[in-house]
Amino acid sequence: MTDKRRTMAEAIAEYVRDGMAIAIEGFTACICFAAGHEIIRQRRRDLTLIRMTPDLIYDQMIAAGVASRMVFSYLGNPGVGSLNAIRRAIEHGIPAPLELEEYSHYGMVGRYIAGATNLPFYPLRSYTGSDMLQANPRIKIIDDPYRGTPIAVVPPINPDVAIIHAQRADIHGNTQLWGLLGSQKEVAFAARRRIVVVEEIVAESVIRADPNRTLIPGLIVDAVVHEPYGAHPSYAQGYYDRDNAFYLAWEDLSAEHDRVVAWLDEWVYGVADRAAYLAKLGEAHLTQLRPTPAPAGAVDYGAYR
Amino acid sequence: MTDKRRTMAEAIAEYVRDGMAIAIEGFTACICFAAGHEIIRQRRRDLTLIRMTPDLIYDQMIAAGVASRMVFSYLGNPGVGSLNAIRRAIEHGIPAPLELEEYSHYGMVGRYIAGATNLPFYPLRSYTGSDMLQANPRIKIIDDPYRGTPIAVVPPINPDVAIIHAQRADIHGNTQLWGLLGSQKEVAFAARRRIVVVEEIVAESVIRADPNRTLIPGLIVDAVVHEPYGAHPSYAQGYYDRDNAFYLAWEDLSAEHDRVVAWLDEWVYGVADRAAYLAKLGEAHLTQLRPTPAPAGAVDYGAYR
Amino acid sequence: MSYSASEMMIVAAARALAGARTVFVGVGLPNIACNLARHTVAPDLELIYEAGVYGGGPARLPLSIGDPTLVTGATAVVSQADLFGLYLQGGLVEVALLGGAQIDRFGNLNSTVIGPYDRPKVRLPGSGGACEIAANAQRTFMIMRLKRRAFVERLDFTTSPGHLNGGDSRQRLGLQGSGPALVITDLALFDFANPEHEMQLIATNPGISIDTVRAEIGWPIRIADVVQTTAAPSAEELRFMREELDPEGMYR
Amino acid sequence: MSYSASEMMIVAAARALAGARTVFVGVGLPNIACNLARHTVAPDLELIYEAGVYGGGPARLPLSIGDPTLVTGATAVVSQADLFGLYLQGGLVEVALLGGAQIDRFGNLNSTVIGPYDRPKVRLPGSGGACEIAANAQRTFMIMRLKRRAFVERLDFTTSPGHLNGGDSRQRLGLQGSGPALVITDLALFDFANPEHEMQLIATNPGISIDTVRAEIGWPIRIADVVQTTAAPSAEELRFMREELDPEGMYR
Repeated sequence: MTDKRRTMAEAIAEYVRDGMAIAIEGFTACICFAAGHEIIRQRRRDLTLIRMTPDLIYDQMIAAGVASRMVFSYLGNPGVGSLNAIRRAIEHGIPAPLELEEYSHYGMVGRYIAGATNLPFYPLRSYTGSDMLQANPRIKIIDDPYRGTPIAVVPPINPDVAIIHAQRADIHGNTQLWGLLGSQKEVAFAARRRIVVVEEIVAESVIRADPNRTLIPGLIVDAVVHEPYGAHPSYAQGYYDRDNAFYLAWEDLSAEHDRVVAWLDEWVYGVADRAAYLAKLGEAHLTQLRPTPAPAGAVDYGAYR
Repeated sequence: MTDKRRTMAEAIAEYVRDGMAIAIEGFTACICFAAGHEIIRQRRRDLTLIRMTPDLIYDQMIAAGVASRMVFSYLGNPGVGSLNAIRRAIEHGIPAPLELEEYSHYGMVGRYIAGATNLPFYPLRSYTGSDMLQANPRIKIIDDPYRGTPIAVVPPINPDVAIIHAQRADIHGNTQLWGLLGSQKEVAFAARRRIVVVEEIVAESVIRADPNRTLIPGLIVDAVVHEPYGAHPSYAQGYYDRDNAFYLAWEDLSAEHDRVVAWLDEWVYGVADRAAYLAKLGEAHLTQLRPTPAPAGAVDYGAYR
Repeated sequence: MSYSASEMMIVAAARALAGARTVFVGVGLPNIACNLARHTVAPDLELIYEAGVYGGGPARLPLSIGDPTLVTGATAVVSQADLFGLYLQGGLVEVALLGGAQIDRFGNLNSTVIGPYDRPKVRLPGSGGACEIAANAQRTFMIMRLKRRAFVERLDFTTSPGHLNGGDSRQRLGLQGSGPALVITDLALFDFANPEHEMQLIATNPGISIDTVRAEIGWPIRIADVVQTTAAPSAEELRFMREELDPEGMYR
Repeated sequence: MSYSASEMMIVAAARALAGARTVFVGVGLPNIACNLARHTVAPDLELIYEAGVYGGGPARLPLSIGDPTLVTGATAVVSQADLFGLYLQGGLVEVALLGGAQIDRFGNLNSTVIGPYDRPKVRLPGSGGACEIAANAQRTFMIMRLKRRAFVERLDFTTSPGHLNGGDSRQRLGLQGSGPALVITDLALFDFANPEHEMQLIATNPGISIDTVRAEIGWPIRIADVVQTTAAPSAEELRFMREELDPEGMYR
């Protein structure tokens, strides 16, 4: 099998093209800021950005002008407030207008599931009685063929590229994730191409020792990027904490477009890659984000010969 | 929270009643023979038996006369041959006629998913072009509301009781399973009552140390039965091997109804409970089914305070 | 002991969870309320977070709904497909705590836009899981500050269905949960226990008059036959909240 | 070196997997064929089992499709919902190996009943995953012994759709996989590479005449313009199969 390791710059250059639909998923955890920043640095344009929670990463990317469209379900800085840059795009067209396609969380999950399993639609008990049906005609109501009661359906989504952050993978892309799983598995299977970004590259034997933990098989992975702290200021369970101070500070840092531009100049355009970003953050900052150990304990699969 | 531990006899007496629809699931692995045998011993009648692969356990139960109906998707002794007792019921009404409701594997999985998630139907790409549609009118074809192409749907199933075998649970019923997962999670959530049967009862802290491994929350569990080797001649990954010799021998043991009756007399009616069955099997027999260790390795969730 | 309006609101929410087994919870005030309820009136209460956590026992006050402290030591951590499919839509959520920028007399919520959807004056976060939570939880409790701009005659946008147009209109649409049961505010409590399922004042916080409440509501609010006065927070409720749950006083 | 008809059939199946990346595999003959292919013509071949195993590398010959030796050391072990949904229906299975009690000229399979469905003469196992495997695998290969009672003019029951009535009838029903590509038997090989997608003889095993083949088929079998003779198993194919894969000779 092939060695799929690439640098982030190589992976983005090879797979992310102008005009594509891109999903950088991860629900609060394992949001790959390193990939988002590289997309900004490579000055991609006209992207459709897909995520349940756009979070700070899409706030930054949209302020940087990479996107013309967004598919999403929750537009907040969780626990803090708004996503100011995205609001400026929507309310005032700054830096450019942003077309929206809006769902609820479960609707987005359902779209990923339908995309991943090649279903023409996914049914869910939501949307009836909500104006979301009017706001998004792609959400439909059909009649249950058994009892005739109405049920909502959403169409499949198949991003051109999914970017998935996780704790570890082998060089073939067999990927294991623990803690919050979000919709990482579903979006990976739904996408046409997948870039996996991990805290650690491990031997294939480490993956095979616990096959139930494998969320994404190397079979569907196009590139494996080894990028420690690649999810900062988001987090990787067991590796580092969410940088809540940064999430709180972003409220202010993003209050005006010029300030976001200045931040991007310093922290994205101003650094060559993630290693430079981490050096700039400083070792002390990273150290204080390290949790103390909380081991999962042991299970035995048994050798059967 | 309550201590849900029961003996198998107590759990079956309390939750499994004549005329109910019962699912003892587990795909090759973790098939709870101990529960099936107790149902035979308690002489339940008129049950609907639900399982993807009826396997030897339903062959034995149907020969014992507990069932009038079966919902299933594969009627074989995998790798060996037929399920002779069930064939006798279907082909010759011995010991009694058996009504069938038949799906494919994914159709059964879809029914469990719909039942578990409270959906009125589950869509899947199967059945078109197959006579299974004629054999089972509950399988329907509807038009995809987006592109108009036909797609099969199956209705939800909600067994009255699901019986799930797993490696370990705490006394509240928080249950962890590894190795083959089958449809254990889906059927547990689909059922109205759930009996969990485990190789080991562990402290709640063992479960909480690896929350991604928890397949079934205690919230939905009605009884926890501690029954080591409760899946024999099926197996529990890491604990004991499948007793293939018994699966091979069953072909002969089940060749005539009288021989099955004799076997039931000796191994089911003739033993008071699972402990007596195991004593009869003998320690040496169980020892040779033990695998050598193959540990899963470690992951760290990190303590965040 | 003196207390803030926020503290009274948290305590009222915690008390409303008496005897509950599962609650679908957000961060901030609702998180503190649920943990207070576990300590007081609902010892068996399990917390469910839309991030995929069942039975979380956070070791610190989480800022976000996906904080790693919710994961470590939880009973189960599952995909969001399973969280929304098996737990929420499967009907296992007894109570969900919701909020919004606007609420109407039938407990319908707006968390999407102020102004028209296509040319919003203020773009709000949107649904997140709220639309399906409102549809599928067995009961929903709203926690919101009582303000005239929030309690409105007409929503700019219905994000999450409550009792819709009242009466049996929710049931007729086939929504499986029974809908809004309680509105907990910093000034008063409301329920929907009448045939029209219309919001009605059932209790005021200590020192708050019915007129004060009326003035903050954009329609003629229905008043229950008996309006009670909510008991002030107890010393233990305040102590546990201040010392254990929110030592930095973020939500005081 | 002498060899059995079963061994020839296994070797032919293994060779047909040249270059394949994923195969959906059953136990018995197909399992040995796939492991032989990994050793010879398809080193990157990953084995997918309907029990929920991706990338299994069994340490012994498994009796059942859910043997624990398939689990330990596998790349991924997933729920059957994910196996059928993400892997199979998701289109990731390149080749699936199928069998049945009856096959017709368009590669449709019966594994359900001999006789009428409601009053069967012989009740067979039924679909298992075969119906959706036949619908969704990119290509299917059938492995069956060539016998007149199995290669029939008309199936008693269509369990798994092949090319249905031939021509574009499969495509018109919207089945995503391209259907039967190869039938591997103990006497000969067949494909469907003609506009009607009708089974046609393309190769006979060493020492087998076309007439011998014809005699075992319940319809006038189409014969390709050129009928080749399959090369006998090589010494290495036989050695690996006998020494590594089936040392007890269960499938010889």
